[in-house]
Amino acid sequence: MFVASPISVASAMSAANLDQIFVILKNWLVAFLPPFWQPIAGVILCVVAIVGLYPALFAIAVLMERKGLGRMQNRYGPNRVGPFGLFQPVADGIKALIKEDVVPFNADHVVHFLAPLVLVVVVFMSLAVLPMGRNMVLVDMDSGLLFFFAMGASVELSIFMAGWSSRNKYSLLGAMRAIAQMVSYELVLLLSSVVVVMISGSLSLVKIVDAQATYSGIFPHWYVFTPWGLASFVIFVIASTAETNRSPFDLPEGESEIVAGYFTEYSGFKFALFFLGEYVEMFSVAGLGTTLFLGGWSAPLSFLGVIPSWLWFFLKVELWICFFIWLRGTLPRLRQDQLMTFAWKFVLPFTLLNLFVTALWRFMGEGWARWVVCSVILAAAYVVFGRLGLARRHVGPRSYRYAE
Amino acid sequence: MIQEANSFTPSVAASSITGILWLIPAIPIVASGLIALLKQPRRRLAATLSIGSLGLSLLIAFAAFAHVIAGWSQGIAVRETVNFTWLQFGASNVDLGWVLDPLSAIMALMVCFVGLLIFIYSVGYMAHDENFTRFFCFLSLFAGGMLGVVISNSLLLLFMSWEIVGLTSYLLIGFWYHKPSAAAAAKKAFLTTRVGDVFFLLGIVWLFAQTGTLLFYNNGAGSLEASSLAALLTQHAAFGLTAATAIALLIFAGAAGKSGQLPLHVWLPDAMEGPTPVSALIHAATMVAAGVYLIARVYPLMSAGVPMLNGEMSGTTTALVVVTWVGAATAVFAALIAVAQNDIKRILAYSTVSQLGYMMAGLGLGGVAVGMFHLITHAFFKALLFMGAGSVIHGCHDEQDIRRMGGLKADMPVTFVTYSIGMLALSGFPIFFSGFWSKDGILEAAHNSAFIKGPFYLLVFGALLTAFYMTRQVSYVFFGYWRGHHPAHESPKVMTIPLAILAFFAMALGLIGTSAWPWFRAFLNGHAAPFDFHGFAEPGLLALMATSTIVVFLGIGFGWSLYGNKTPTAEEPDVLEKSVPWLWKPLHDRLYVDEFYGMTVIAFYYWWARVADWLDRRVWGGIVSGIAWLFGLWAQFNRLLDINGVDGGFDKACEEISTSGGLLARVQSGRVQSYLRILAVGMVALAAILIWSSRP
Amino acid sequence: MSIAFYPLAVLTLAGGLGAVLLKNTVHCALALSVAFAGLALLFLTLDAQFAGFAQILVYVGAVAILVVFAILLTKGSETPESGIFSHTWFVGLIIAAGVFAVLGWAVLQSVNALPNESAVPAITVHDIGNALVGRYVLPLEIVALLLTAATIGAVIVALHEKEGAK
Amino acid sequence: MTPLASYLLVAALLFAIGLAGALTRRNAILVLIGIELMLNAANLNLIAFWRYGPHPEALTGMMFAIFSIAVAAAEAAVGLGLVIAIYRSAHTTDLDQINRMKG
Repeated sequence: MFVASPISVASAMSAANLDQIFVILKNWLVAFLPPFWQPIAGVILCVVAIVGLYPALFAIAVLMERKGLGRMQNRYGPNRVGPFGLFQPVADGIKALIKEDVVPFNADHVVHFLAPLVLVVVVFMSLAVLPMGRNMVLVDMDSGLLFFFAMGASVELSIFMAGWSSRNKYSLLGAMRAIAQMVSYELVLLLSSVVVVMISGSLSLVKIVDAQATYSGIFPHWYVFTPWGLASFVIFVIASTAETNRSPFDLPEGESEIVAGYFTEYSGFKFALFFLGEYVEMFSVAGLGTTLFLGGWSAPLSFLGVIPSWLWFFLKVELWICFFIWLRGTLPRLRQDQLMTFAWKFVLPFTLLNLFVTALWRFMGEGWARWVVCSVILAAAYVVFGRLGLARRHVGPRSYRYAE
Repeated sequence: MIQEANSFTPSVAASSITGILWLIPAIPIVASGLIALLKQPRRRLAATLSIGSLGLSLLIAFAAFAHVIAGWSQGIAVRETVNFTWLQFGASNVDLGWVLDPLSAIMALMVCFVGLLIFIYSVGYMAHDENFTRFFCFLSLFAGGMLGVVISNSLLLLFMSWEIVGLTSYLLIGFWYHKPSAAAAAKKAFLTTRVGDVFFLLGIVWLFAQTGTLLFYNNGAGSLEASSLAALLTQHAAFGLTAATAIALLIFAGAAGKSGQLPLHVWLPDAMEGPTPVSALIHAATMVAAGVYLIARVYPLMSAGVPMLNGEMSGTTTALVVVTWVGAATAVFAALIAVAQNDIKRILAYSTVSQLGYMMAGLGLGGVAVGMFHLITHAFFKALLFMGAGSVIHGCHDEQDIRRMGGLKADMPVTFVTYSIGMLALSGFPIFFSGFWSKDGILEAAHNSAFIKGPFYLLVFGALLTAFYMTRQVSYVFFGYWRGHHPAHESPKVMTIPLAILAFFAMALGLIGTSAWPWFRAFLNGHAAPFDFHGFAEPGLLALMATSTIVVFLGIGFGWSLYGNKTPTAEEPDVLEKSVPWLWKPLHDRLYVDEFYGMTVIAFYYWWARVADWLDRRVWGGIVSGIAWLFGLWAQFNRLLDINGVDGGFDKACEEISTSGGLLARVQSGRVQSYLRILAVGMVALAAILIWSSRP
Repeated sequence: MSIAFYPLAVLTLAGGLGAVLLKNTVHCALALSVAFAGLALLFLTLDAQFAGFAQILVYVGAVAILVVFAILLTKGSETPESGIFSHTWFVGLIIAAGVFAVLGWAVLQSVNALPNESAVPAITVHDIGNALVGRYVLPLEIVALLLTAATIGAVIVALHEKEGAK
Repeated sequence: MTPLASYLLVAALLFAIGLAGALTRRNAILVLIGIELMLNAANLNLIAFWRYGPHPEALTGMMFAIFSIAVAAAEAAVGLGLVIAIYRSAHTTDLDQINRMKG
């Protein structure tokens, strides 16, 4: 477990110590306390560290996004506050804090107030099981993955609370869209991770990373480098994009359709919380994907192990974020029915098939045969589902359906 | 037959072939299931399926037979069983299983072979029937059931297959159910055999109660093996019979029902209403033989308590005496009736009954080998005769009355030759025909039997009659001049070739059972088969052979002198009828057995029905009407009251009733929650009672 | 352990009461999910991690969402003017009280027989997985079947009559 | 640590609350909510008995709870589907007004 305080990287140490520096630091700090308090203190330290670190990352990410998008849209992006607009996030934060907190008159105040809190809390909790480096995980739960998804499931509830309590049709629509979309893609997300569990035989994320952190030659045993792994990695990326309501799946907050979705009626700090929550969720999902498929904190090539593991982890996460940004800058928004059709008619069947393929892989044993077989099956399935599931139906007026 | 295998070491370890023995019945049954799914027009496929399935069974059966032969030639009396527990209740469990020993091997081979030939034959015979596929579905099912009877090592499994066989027999006799006579015959067959089966079932239950197992052979724990037999002998049932005897008699009742022994033979001649291949397959070759086979299978039980010396019994039992007498009586009885029948198939049916009698007598007198040998040979030549008769009927445009035939030897040469071979075999023409040797074996056994004398003369007389009526039939059908309407024609190859094959076996099979080389008996009894012509040297035997030869020649000559080459017109009465009408009439009327039953059993049922009817009408009806009358009185009284102004009160009562009904209806409020409430109350009450009662 | 128990119990019961008593149906649903979460935490105090997280995943993640969906689809969110309790509410209340009385009485009857201490079972998710596909594989498959049937059934039931054919 | 009896009491109380809800509320959905609460109380009992039972390693109670969670999910799905269907035909979820099966 670790504490993130860059100042304390004092003297140059050997790679191993550099790798474990935060653990060492924590133990050093904790050692000042009487033994009874030590475990609690350790936990508190780590929580503080996480809670401190991720907002910082959030700030960086926001800046990155705004500037990156600006470049993609052939403009500068924020460039006034500080050198190259580097202090823009700070300015934003201050603005959000001092802004008036407007609550609609006939909103459901309690729920309206609770929603962002629930979101942030839940999202932060889901970080607790991510191993962010060698020996650097808050709690190594035996059923960590399950915990992660339990938390992820709770996000939907907070979104519903937000959307419903605002007493605003845009918010409600946004919330409904969000929930529908998240429920659909949560399923896909879960199933595509189950594949990894099937192979590694554990729900503990630490064990999953350890299973990948070995090398044959200089090449790592990341799960993404197997047919089924690649397939479920792609699915995971898609699903995580949808899960975090990122473009092209950003219907819940599609500005052009429903003002800002479920947090239309939020302003000031609560809005900031939502913003933060979304980004932290992005981080956590990206972290999960990294952990499951990209070998977590393990180095991409064996000799690169000298670089500290936590650095690798955050590097990968940042890469993932950049990919999200790139997507947002590139792809147009989907339509609701397209979204659903895609989820239920293409991704889900493919994921289910992927489960079988993985089982096949697991039981075919070593050898080149399983590579061929699994790849062929998946490729064929991709073509078939693509043809069948997404076959264009005749275009006509869409029918909206309510209970009455 | 453990005791019989004294000269050979018995083997019980199941070999690979025994492991797959169950396939023999399973394949045809599966095939019949498949055929049942077919549409009517898929004739070719149906025929292919059933014939192919039986062919497969034949291959397996042949492999099994070869295995047994191999063991036998190395001096091992093969008896391999595979047993498994079917269901379990309490401490005891019911086991099923199958057995491979000389008996089942040779029987299975015979059934498969004859069955296959008959299947092929019926492709031609049923060619024009619109229910072709149904027919083959039933045939396959029957074959499966029959083979199940043959290989089963458990009396229960045997009984199940036995009932499948009975069912298919019913279905096939009534195959042309649009003919009322066929439907009636089917019902008759089913019910009559049921009578036997009830006794059979009793025997099974009793056996299970006594020995606790229904397996025949189970490494010394089977019901037919020394230990349990000894136990059965000590048990005593009523009338001073041992349990063994009683059970044996009950089982024999079942066998008698199935293979038409004397009291229960009535269904078999009527069963000829079915298509001829069915008659050939079921009611000549295989199913009716099932009874005989059953007796042979449980022979140790039948002969329990009698030590065996090299396959020869040194004594007899009550059961065997009964079997013998019933068999002998049946033989003569049916032969007598057969003399005076005019329906070609009916004659054969009665001859079948009488031959079955021979088999039973053979079993009773000479042991398994004698009876089984006659069973096998008879299966071949009787199937041959029936199929020949079928071919004749086919050729004469469904004419069955032999008086409307004649002079067919020119029109249907193949049928004629094969048929006459069958006829000679049946009537036991010396040396060249299997019938001679098998029947001779039975007569020899009867003659040598030191315990039961009477049957010998009966059987000899039966042989005479057999020769006589067969001659009569053949000369009616094939000699003289055509008395029918349309000229007859020869049948297609698909029918005649099986005839030829069967004819060959009808002759050749004799060789394995001659006194000189008693291979068959040795094979069944599990000892070596010496080959020496001194088998004939025994004077008694030679005399016996001479006797039977003379008897046969007498019968044939007598028949020929009466009927040979004469051409009476169809309407002209039979020669015997003219000469001895007092004898002819009862014979022609089948000795009034049916009428007798009609007067006794069925009359009783009618009477009983009438009694019940009377009870209903008079007694109960009377009571009811009396009550009604009382109510009428009461109504009158009420009316008086009403008129005297009780109306108001009465209306009030009605209102009361309706309101109370409304109250009750309110419980049915249609509200979910009220129901849920009641549920909860019930739960509370129950839980409270539970806890209260279980309080320390 | 025992420190955590009482607040959690209170939380759970409060959630349950809220789910039953609150006026606004949506509030009821939210209170319900609170109760679910509390139960999950109680499971954790009982060292049943897996069950606890499964509880959150299924109930908070799925059932609660289903409920709010149903509420919104049936316009249940606005409170009816004709009171929220059925006109025979007192009967129900009495019966519920009776049930609690019986149950509590049963517990108190056997309170001496019940264990107060027990070693922490060394159960890993691995064991649970093995049990699921080992001893309990048949129930597992049956549940799988049931869930499939339930999904299809729910879809068919909730479909429009008009689209029923489709 | 906490005695088993207290868990059982909590479960009993929760069950009673759920039952009360199911019996007293008008809205069909809330009746379903009450039923869900009862189910969860049962689950709590199962887990508690598993934990305090003589053979926790046999996992019996745990498995029972997990299966009942799964079944409860199915129950909720079907129940709510039914409620929606009823609403469509009766245009209300008020159980006092839905008494079409009145005898």
